Amino acid sequence: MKRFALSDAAFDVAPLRQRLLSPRAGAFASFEGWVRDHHGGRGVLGLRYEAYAALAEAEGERILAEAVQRFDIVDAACLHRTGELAIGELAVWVGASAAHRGPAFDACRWIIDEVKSRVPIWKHERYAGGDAEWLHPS
Amino acid sequence: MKRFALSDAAFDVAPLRQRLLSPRAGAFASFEGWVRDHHGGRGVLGLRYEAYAALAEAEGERILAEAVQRFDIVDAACLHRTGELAIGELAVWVGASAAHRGPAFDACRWIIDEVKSRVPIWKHERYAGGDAEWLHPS
Amino acid sequence: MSITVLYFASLRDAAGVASETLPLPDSLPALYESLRARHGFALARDRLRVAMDGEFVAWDTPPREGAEVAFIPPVSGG
Amino acid sequence: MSITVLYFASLRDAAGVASETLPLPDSLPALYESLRARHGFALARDRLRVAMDGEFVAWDTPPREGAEVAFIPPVSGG
Repeated sequence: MKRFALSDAAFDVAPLRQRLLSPRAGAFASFEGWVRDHHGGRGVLGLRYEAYAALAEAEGERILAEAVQRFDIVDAACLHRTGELAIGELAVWVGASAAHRGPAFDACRWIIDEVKSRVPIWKHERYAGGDAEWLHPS
Repeated sequence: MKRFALSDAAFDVAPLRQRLLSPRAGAFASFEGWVRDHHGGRGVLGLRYEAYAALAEAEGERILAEAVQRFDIVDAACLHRTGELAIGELAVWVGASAAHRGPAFDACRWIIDEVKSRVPIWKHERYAGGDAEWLHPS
Repeated sequence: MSITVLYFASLRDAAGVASETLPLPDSLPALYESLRARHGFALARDRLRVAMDGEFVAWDTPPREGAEVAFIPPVSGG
Repeated sequence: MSITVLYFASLRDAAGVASETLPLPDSLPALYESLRARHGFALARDRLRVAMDGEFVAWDTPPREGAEVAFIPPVSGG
Protein backbone atom coordinates (compact mmCIF):
# COMPACT_ATOMS: atom_id res chain seq x y z
CA MET A 1 0.00 0.00 0.00
CA LYS A 2 1.36 3.38 -0.96
CA ARG A 3 1.92 5.80 1.91
CA PHE A 4 2.60 8.94 -0.13
CA ALA A 5 0.49 10.38 -2.92
CA LEU A 6 -0.04 13.53 -4.94
CA SER A 7 -3.54 14.80 -5.64
CA ASP A 8 -4.47 17.32 -8.30
CA ALA A 9 -7.89 17.91 -6.69
CA ALA A 10 -9.12 18.84 -3.21
CA PHE A 11 -9.24 15.82 -0.93
CA ASP A 12 -11.00 14.80 2.25
CA VAL A 13 -8.87 13.96 5.28
CA ALA A 14 -11.33 11.48 6.84
CA PRO A 15 -10.42 8.43 4.71
CA LEU A 16 -6.70 9.16 5.15
CA ARG A 17 -7.10 9.19 8.92
CA GLN A 18 -9.33 6.10 8.75
CA ARG A 19 -6.58 4.08 7.08
CA LEU A 20 -4.28 4.67 10.06
CA LEU A 21 -6.73 3.49 12.72
CA SER A 22 -5.45 0.36 14.46
CA PRO A 23 -6.27 -1.50 17.69
CA ARG A 24 -2.52 -1.36 18.48
CA ALA A 25 -2.42 2.42 18.19
CA GLY A 26 -3.23 4.61 21.19
CA ALA A 27 -2.01 7.82 19.60
CA PHE A 28 -2.49 9.61 16.31
CA ALA A 29 -0.79 12.86 15.36
CA SER A 30 -1.57 14.72 12.18
CA PHE A 31 -0.43 17.85 10.43
CA GLU A 32 -2.14 19.92 7.77
CA GLY A 33 -0.66 22.73 5.72
CA TRP A 34 -3.27 25.27 4.63
CA VAL A 35 -2.85 28.10 2.12
CA ARG A 36 -2.25 31.24 4.19
CA ASP A 37 -3.35 34.73 3.17
CA HIS A 38 0.10 36.20 3.82
CA HIS A 39 3.77 35.34 3.36
CA GLY A 40 6.78 37.42 4.35
CA GLY A 41 4.59 40.45 4.97
CA ARG A 42 2.88 40.28 1.55
CA GLY A 43 -0.78 39.51 0.93
CA VAL A 44 -1.20 36.21 -0.93
CA LEU A 45 -4.17 35.74 -3.29
CA GLY A 46 -3.56 32.10 -4.18
CA LEU A 47 -0.96 29.67 -5.28
CA ARG A 48 -0.10 26.80 -7.55
CA TYR A 49 1.91 23.70 -6.67
CA GLU A 50 3.85 21.98 -9.40
CA ALA A 51 5.49 18.59 -8.89
CA TYR A 52 7.92 16.42 -10.78
CA ALA A 53 5.41 13.65 -10.20
CA ALA A 54 7.47 10.50 -10.77
CA LEU A 55 10.32 11.67 -8.56
CA ALA A 56 8.04 13.29 -5.96
CA GLU A 57 6.15 10.03 -5.48
CA ALA A 58 9.33 7.98 -5.22
CA GLU A 59 10.96 10.41 -2.79
CA GLY A 60 7.75 10.73 -0.75
CA GLU A 61 7.54 6.93 -0.41
CA ARG A 62 11.16 6.84 0.70
CA ILE A 63 10.48 9.43 3.42
CA LEU A 64 7.48 7.51 4.75
CA ALA A 65 9.39 4.21 4.71
CA GLU A 66 12.26 5.88 6.59
CA ALA A 67 9.80 7.27 9.16
CA VAL A 68 8.41 3.79 9.85
CA GLN A 69 11.99 2.54 10.40
CA ARG A 70 13.14 5.51 12.45
CA PHE A 71 10.21 5.95 14.86
CA ASP A 72 8.24 3.50 16.97
CA ILE A 73 5.03 4.01 15.00
CA VAL A 74 2.33 1.73 13.63
CA ASP A 75 1.99 3.51 10.29
CA ALA A 76 2.11 6.90 8.59
CA ALA A 77 0.87 8.56 5.41
CA CYS A 78 1.15 11.82 3.49
CA LEU A 79 -0.81 13.42 0.70
CA HIS A 80 0.23 16.59 -1.13
CA ARG A 81 -1.86 18.75 -3.44
CA THR A 82 -0.77 19.96 -6.86
CA GLY A 83 -2.40 22.55 -9.12
CA GLU A 84 -4.23 25.78 -8.24
CA LEU A 85 -5.17 26.35 -4.59
CA ALA A 86 -7.23 29.12 -3.02
CA ILE A 87 -6.66 30.69 0.42
CA GLY A 88 -7.66 28.25 3.16
CA GLU A 89 -7.33 25.17 0.97
CA LEU A 90 -5.54 22.11 2.24
CA ALA A 91 -2.06 21.81 0.67
CA VAL A 92 -0.59 18.85 2.52
CA TRP A 93 -1.70 16.27 5.08
CA VAL A 94 0.51 14.06 7.25
CA GLY A 95 -0.68 11.47 9.77
CA ALA A 96 1.13 9.02 12.04
CA SER A 97 -0.30 6.40 14.40
CA ALA A 98 1.65 4.82 17.26
CA ALA A 99 1.18 3.03 20.57
CA HIS A 100 2.30 6.21 22.37
CA ARG A 101 2.05 9.91 21.67
CA GLY A 102 5.77 10.77 21.68
CA PRO A 103 6.68 8.79 18.54
CA ALA A 104 3.41 9.82 16.83
CA PHE A 105 4.25 13.52 17.24
CA ASP A 106 7.94 13.07 16.43
CA ALA A 107 7.28 11.07 13.26
CA CYS A 108 4.61 13.47 12.04
CA ARG A 109 6.88 16.46 12.45
CA TRP A 110 9.89 14.71 10.91
CA ILE A 111 7.82 13.68 7.87
CA ILE A 112 6.57 17.18 7.11
CA ASP A 113 10.09 18.59 7.58
CA GLU A 114 11.54 16.02 5.18
CA VAL A 115 8.75 16.46 2.63
CA LYS A 116 9.33 20.21 2.64
CA SER A 117 13.06 19.84 2.14
CA ARG A 118 13.33 16.83 -0.20
CA VAL A 119 10.24 16.26 -2.35
CA PRO A 120 10.33 17.99 -5.76
CA ILE A 121 7.26 20.18 -5.41
CA TRP A 122 7.37 23.92 -6.04
CA LYS A 123 5.06 26.69 -4.91
CA HIS A 124 4.11 29.58 -7.19
CA GLU A 125 2.53 32.40 -5.19
CA ARG A 126 0.34 35.21 -6.54
CA TYR A 127 0.46 38.41 -4.49
CA ALA A 128 -2.00 41.21 -3.79
CA GLY A 129 0.25 43.62 -5.75
CA GLY A 130 -0.33 41.66 -8.96
CA ASP A 131 3.06 39.99 -9.15
CA ALA A 132 3.81 36.30 -8.72
CA GLU A 133 6.86 34.17 -8.09
CA TRP A 134 8.29 30.70 -7.70
CA LEU A 135 9.59 29.98 -4.24
CA HIS A 136 13.09 28.52 -4.21
CA PRO A 137 14.13 28.86 -0.57
CA SER A 138 17.86 28.87 0.08
CA MET B 1 -16.52 30.35 22.71
CA LYS B 2 -15.46 27.40 24.83
CA ARG B 3 -12.25 25.67 23.78
CA PHE B 4 -12.50 22.61 26.03
CA ALA B 5 -15.42 20.24 26.38
CA LEU B 6 -16.36 16.82 27.70
CA SER B 7 -18.54 14.50 25.66
CA ASP B 8 -20.38 11.46 26.99
CA ALA B 9 -20.97 10.15 23.46
CA ALA B 10 -18.76 9.40 20.44
CA PHE B 11 -17.97 12.55 18.47
CA ASP B 12 -16.87 13.45 14.98
CA VAL B 13 -13.57 15.29 14.56
CA ALA B 14 -14.53 17.13 11.35
CA PRO B 15 -16.51 19.99 12.96
CA LEU B 16 -13.81 20.44 15.62
CA ARG B 17 -11.16 20.84 12.93
CA GLN B 18 -13.49 23.08 10.92
CA ARG B 19 -13.75 25.56 13.79
CA LEU B 20 -9.98 26.08 13.73
CA LEU B 21 -9.73 26.86 10.01
CA SER B 22 -8.57 30.43 9.43
CA PRO B 23 -7.11 32.41 6.52
CA ARG B 24 -4.30 33.47 8.88
CA ALA B 25 -3.38 29.88 9.67
CA GLY B 26 -0.93 27.99 7.47
CA ALA B 27 -0.50 25.09 9.85
CA PHE B 28 -2.76 22.81 11.81
CA ALA B 29 -1.55 20.08 14.17
CA SER B 30 -3.88 17.66 15.85
CA PHE B 31 -3.63 14.79 18.26
CA GLU B 32 -6.05 11.95 18.94
CA GLY B 33 -5.92 9.42 21.74
CA TRP B 34 -7.53 6.11 20.82
CA VAL B 35 -8.36 3.21 23.12
CA ARG B 36 -5.54 0.70 22.72
CA ASP B 37 -5.93 -3.08 23.02
CA HIS B 38 -3.02 -3.36 25.44
CA HIS B 39 -1.48 -1.53 28.39
CA GLY B 40 1.62 -2.48 30.35
CA GLY B 41 1.70 -5.89 28.69
CA ARG B 42 -1.93 -6.72 29.55
CA GLY B 43 -4.74 -7.15 27.06
CA VAL B 44 -7.37 -4.42 27.45
CA LEU B 45 -11.02 -5.16 26.64
CA GLY B 46 -12.42 -1.69 27.14
CA LEU B 47 -12.45 1.23 29.48
CA ARG B 48 -14.49 3.88 31.17
CA TYR B 49 -13.58 7.51 31.72
CA GLU B 50 -15.03 9.33 34.68
CA ALA B 51 -14.66 13.08 35.13
CA TYR B 52 -15.33 15.58 37.88
CA ALA B 53 -17.15 17.53 35.20
CA ALA B 54 -17.32 21.03 36.69
CA LEU B 55 -13.64 21.08 37.62
CA ALA B 56 -12.52 19.25 34.47
CA GLU B 57 -14.20 21.83 32.28
CA ALA B 58 -12.75 24.75 34.24
CA GLU B 59 -9.24 23.28 34.28
CA GLY B 60 -9.47 22.32 30.60
CA GLU B 61 -10.42 25.90 29.67
CA ARG B 62 -7.51 27.19 31.73
CA ILE B 63 -5.08 24.93 29.84
CA LEU B 64 -6.38 26.05 26.45
CA ALA B 65 -6.25 29.73 27.46
CA GLU B 66 -2.68 29.24 28.68
CA ALA B 67 -1.75 27.58 25.37
CA VAL B 68 -3.04 30.56 23.39
CA GLN B 69 -0.91 32.87 25.60
CA ARG B 70 2.19 30.69 25.60
CA PHE B 71 2.44 29.76 21.90
CA ASP B 72 2.19 31.80 18.71
CA ILE B 73 -1.02 30.10 17.60
CA VAL B 74 -4.29 31.28 16.09
CA ASP B 75 -6.52 29.03 18.19
CA ALA B 76 -6.76 25.62 19.84
CA ALA B 77 -9.40 23.25 21.14
CA CYS B 78 -9.74 19.99 23.03
CA LEU B 79 -12.54 17.50 23.53
CA HIS B 80 -12.40 14.53 25.92
CA ARG B 81 -14.75 11.56 26.10
CA THR B 82 -16.36 10.25 29.27
CA GLY B 83 -18.27 7.01 29.82
CA GLU B 84 -17.73 3.55 28.32
CA LEU B 85 -15.33 3.24 25.38
CA ALA B 86 -14.53 0.24 23.19
CA ILE B 87 -11.12 -0.60 21.67
CA GLY B 88 -10.30 1.82 18.83
CA GLU B 89 -12.70 4.52 20.04
CA LEU B 90 -11.59 8.12 20.18
CA ALA B 91 -10.84 9.18 23.77
CA VAL B 92 -9.44 12.68 23.30
CA TRP B 93 -8.89 15.15 20.48
CA VAL B 94 -6.61 18.20 20.48
CA GLY B 95 -6.15 20.65 17.61
CA ALA B 96 -4.08 23.82 17.20
CA SER B 97 -3.87 26.20 14.25
CA ALA B 98 -1.03 28.67 13.69
CA ALA B 99 0.69 30.68 10.99
CA HIS B 100 3.65 28.26 11.15
CA ARG B 101 4.04 24.58 11.94
CA GLY B 102 6.46 24.86 14.86
CA PRO B 103 4.03 26.55 17.27
CA ALA B 104 1.12 24.39 16.02
CA PHE B 105 3.00 21.18 16.91
CA ASP B 106 4.40 22.57 20.17
CA ALA B 107 1.02 23.83 21.39
CA CYS B 108 -0.76 20.60 20.47
CA ARG B 109 1.74 18.50 22.36
CA TRP B 110 1.80 20.82 25.36
CA ILE B 111 -2.01 20.76 25.59
CA ILE B 112 -2.30 16.98 25.60
CA ASP B 113 0.51 16.72 28.17
CA GLU B 114 -1.22 19.26 30.45
CA VAL B 115 -4.64 17.66 30.00
CA LYS B 116 -3.21 14.28 30.96
CA SER B 117 -1.53 15.66 34.06
CA ARG B 118 -4.02 18.24 35.33
CA VAL B 119 -7.62 17.59 34.27
CA PRO B 120 -9.66 15.50 36.75
CA ILE B 121 -10.55 12.58 34.50
CA TRP B 122 -9.87 8.99 35.50
CA LYS B 123 -9.54 5.85 33.42
CA HIS B 124 -10.98 2.53 34.55
CA GLU B 125 -9.56 -0.33 32.46
CA ARG B 126 -11.03 -3.81 32.05
CA TYR B 127 -8.49 -6.51 31.28
CA ALA B 128 -8.55 -9.78 29.36
CA GLY B 129 -8.02 -11.69 32.66
CA GLY B 130 -11.38 -10.46 33.98
CA ASP B 131 -10.04 -7.91 36.44
CA ALA B 132 -10.35 -4.15 36.22
CA GLU B 133 -8.74 -1.15 37.86
CA TRP B 134 -8.63 2.60 38.21
CA LEU B 135 -5.44 4.16 36.90
CA HIS B 136 -3.82 6.56 39.36
CA PRO B 137 -0.34 7.04 37.87
CA SER B 138 2.33 8.19 40.29
CA MET C 1 -22.71 23.25 59.94
CA SER C 2 -21.91 20.69 57.27
CA ILE C 3 -20.05 20.04 54.01
CA THR C 4 -20.57 17.66 51.12
CA VAL C 5 -17.70 15.39 50.05
CA LEU C 6 -17.54 14.04 46.48
CA TYR C 7 -15.75 10.79 45.70
CA PHE C 8 -14.28 9.84 42.33
CA ALA C 9 -12.63 6.78 40.77
CA SER C 10 -10.95 4.48 43.33
CA LEU C 11 -12.10 6.67 46.23
CA ARG C 12 -15.73 6.24 45.19
CA ASP C 13 -15.31 2.48 44.85
CA ALA C 14 -13.76 2.32 48.33
CA ALA C 15 -16.34 4.64 49.91
CA GLY C 16 -19.23 2.83 48.19
CA VAL C 17 -20.99 6.18 47.62
CA ALA C 18 -20.46 9.09 45.22
CA SER C 19 -20.90 11.71 47.93
CA GLU C 20 -21.78 12.15 51.56
CA THR C 21 -22.68 15.03 53.84
CA LEU C 22 -20.48 15.42 56.90
CA PRO C 23 -20.08 17.83 59.83
CA LEU C 24 -17.83 20.80 59.05
CA PRO C 25 -14.28 19.56 59.74
CA ASP C 26 -11.41 21.50 61.34
CA SER C 27 -9.25 21.24 58.23
CA LEU C 28 -9.10 19.53 54.83
CA PRO C 29 -6.16 17.28 55.83
CA ALA C 30 -8.00 16.20 58.99
CA LEU C 31 -11.08 15.46 56.91
CA TYR C 32 -9.15 13.32 54.43
CA GLU C 33 -7.33 11.40 57.16
CA SER C 34 -10.58 10.59 58.97
CA LEU C 35 -12.23 9.47 55.73
CA ARG C 36 -9.17 7.46 54.76
CA ALA C 37 -9.34 5.60 58.08
CA ARG C 38 -13.10 5.05 57.78
CA HIS C 39 -13.22 3.96 54.10
CA GLY C 40 -9.77 2.38 53.80
CA PHE C 41 -8.54 4.62 50.96
CA ALA C 42 -5.26 3.26 49.60
CA LEU C 43 -3.92 6.64 48.48
CA ALA C 44 -1.84 8.69 50.93
CA ARG C 45 -2.83 12.35 51.20
CA ASP C 46 0.35 13.62 49.54
CA ARG C 47 -0.74 11.92 46.27
CA LEU C 48 -4.01 13.87 46.14
CA ARG C 49 -5.09 17.37 45.31
CA VAL C 50 -8.16 18.90 46.89
CA ALA C 51 -10.90 21.08 45.41
CA MET C 52 -13.61 23.17 47.06
CA ASP C 53 -16.71 24.30 45.18
CA GLY C 54 -15.26 23.31 41.80
CA GLU C 55 -11.83 24.96 42.18
CA PHE C 56 -8.51 23.49 43.20
CA VAL C 57 -7.47 24.89 46.58
CA ALA C 58 -4.43 24.61 48.84
CA TRP C 59 -4.63 21.94 51.53
CA ASP C 60 -4.50 24.61 54.26
CA THR C 61 -7.62 26.41 52.98
CA PRO C 62 -10.20 26.52 55.80
CA PRO C 63 -13.28 24.37 55.04
CA ARG C 64 -16.31 26.56 54.33
CA GLU C 65 -19.77 25.86 55.72
CA GLY C 66 -21.89 24.27 52.97
CA ALA C 67 -18.92 23.74 50.65
CA GLU C 68 -18.57 20.87 48.19
CA VAL C 69 -15.18 19.24 48.81
CA ALA C 70 -13.54 16.80 46.39
CA PHE C 71 -10.34 14.85 46.89
CA ILE C 72 -8.64 14.43 43.52
CA PRO C 73 -6.64 11.22 43.08
CA PRO C 74 -3.91 11.15 40.43
CA VAL C 75 -5.64 11.71 37.09
CA SER C 76 -5.45 9.42 34.06
CA GLY C 77 -7.30 11.09 31.21
CA GLY C 78 -5.97 11.35 27.68
CA MET D 1 22.61 10.03 -29.24
CA SER D 2 20.29 12.35 -27.32
CA ILE D 3 18.73 13.05 -23.95
CA THR D 4 15.54 14.76 -22.82
CA VAL D 5 15.73 17.60 -20.31
CA LEU D 6 12.72 18.41 -18.11
CA TYR D 7 12.23 21.91 -16.72
CA PHE D 8 10.24 22.77 -13.60
CA ALA D 9 9.15 25.92 -11.79
CA SER D 10 11.38 28.96 -12.46
CA LEU D 11 13.55 26.95 -14.86
CA ARG D 12 10.53 26.15 -17.03
CA ASP D 13 9.43 29.77 -17.02
CA ALA D 14 12.92 30.88 -18.09
CA ALA D 15 13.30 28.15 -20.73
CA GLY D 16 9.78 28.78 -22.06
CA VAL D 17 9.30 25.03 -22.58
CA ALA D 18 8.61 22.09 -20.25
CA SER D 19 11.19 19.86 -21.93
CA GLU D 20 13.58 19.67 -24.84
CA THR D 21 15.64 17.00 -26.54
CA LEU D 22 19.35 17.69 -26.77
CA PRO D 23 22.50 15.93 -27.94
CA LEU D 24 24.08 13.66 -25.33
CA PRO D 25 26.31 15.99 -23.25
CA ASP D 26 29.74 15.22 -21.80
CA SER D 27 28.57 15.68 -18.23
CA LEU D 28 25.58 16.85 -16.20
CA PRO D 29 27.39 19.98 -14.90
CA ALA D 30 28.42 20.91 -18.46
CA LEU D 31 24.82 20.41 -19.59
CA TYR D 32 23.44 22.67 -16.86
CA GLU D 33 26.02 25.39 -17.46
CA SER D 34 25.29 25.47 -21.20
CA LEU D 35 21.51 25.59 -20.56
CA ARG D 36 21.96 28.25 -17.91
CA ALA D 37 23.87 30.43 -20.40
CA ARG D 38 21.30 29.80 -23.15
CA HIS D 39 18.11 30.30 -21.07
CA GLY D 40 19.42 32.74 -18.49
CA PHE D 41 18.63 30.60 -15.45
CA ALA D 42 19.08 32.65 -12.27
CA LEU D 43 20.01 29.70 -10.07
CA ALA D 44 23.66 28.70 -9.73
CA ARG D 45 24.35 24.99 -10.14
CA ASP D 46 25.32 24.48 -6.49
CA ARG D 47 21.72 25.32 -5.50
CA LEU D 48 20.28 22.50 -7.62
CA ARG D 49 20.03 18.76 -7.42
CA VAL D 50 19.89 16.62 -10.54
CA ALA D 51 17.82 13.56 -11.39
CA MET D 52 18.09 11.01 -14.18
CA ASP D 53 15.18 8.76 -15.18
CA GLY D 54 13.18 9.66 -12.10
CA GLU D 55 15.94 9.16 -9.48
CA PHE D 56 18.21 11.66 -7.82
CA VAL D 57 21.80 11.11 -8.99
CA ALA D 58 25.21 12.58 -8.13
CA TRP D 59 26.36 15.42 -10.38
CA ASP D 60 29.29 13.32 -11.61
CA THR D 61 27.03 10.52 -12.92
CA PRO D 62 27.70 10.05 -16.66
CA PRO D 63 24.70 11.08 -18.81
CA ARG D 64 23.05 8.03 -20.36
CA GLU D 65 21.89 7.86 -23.96
CA GLY D 66 18.11 8.35 -24.07
CA ALA D 67 17.90 9.42 -20.42
CA GLU D 68 15.41 11.89 -18.99
CA VAL D 69 17.37 14.51 -17.05
CA ALA D 70 15.78 16.98 -14.62
CA PHE D 71 17.46 19.82 -12.78
CA ILE D 72 15.76 20.24 -9.41
CA PRO D 73 15.65 23.81 -8.07
CA PRO D 74 15.20 24.29 -4.31
CA VAL D 75 11.82 22.80 -3.44
CA SER D 76 8.95 24.60 -1.70
CA GLY D 77 6.20 22.09 -1.06
CA GLY D 78 4.34 21.72 2.23
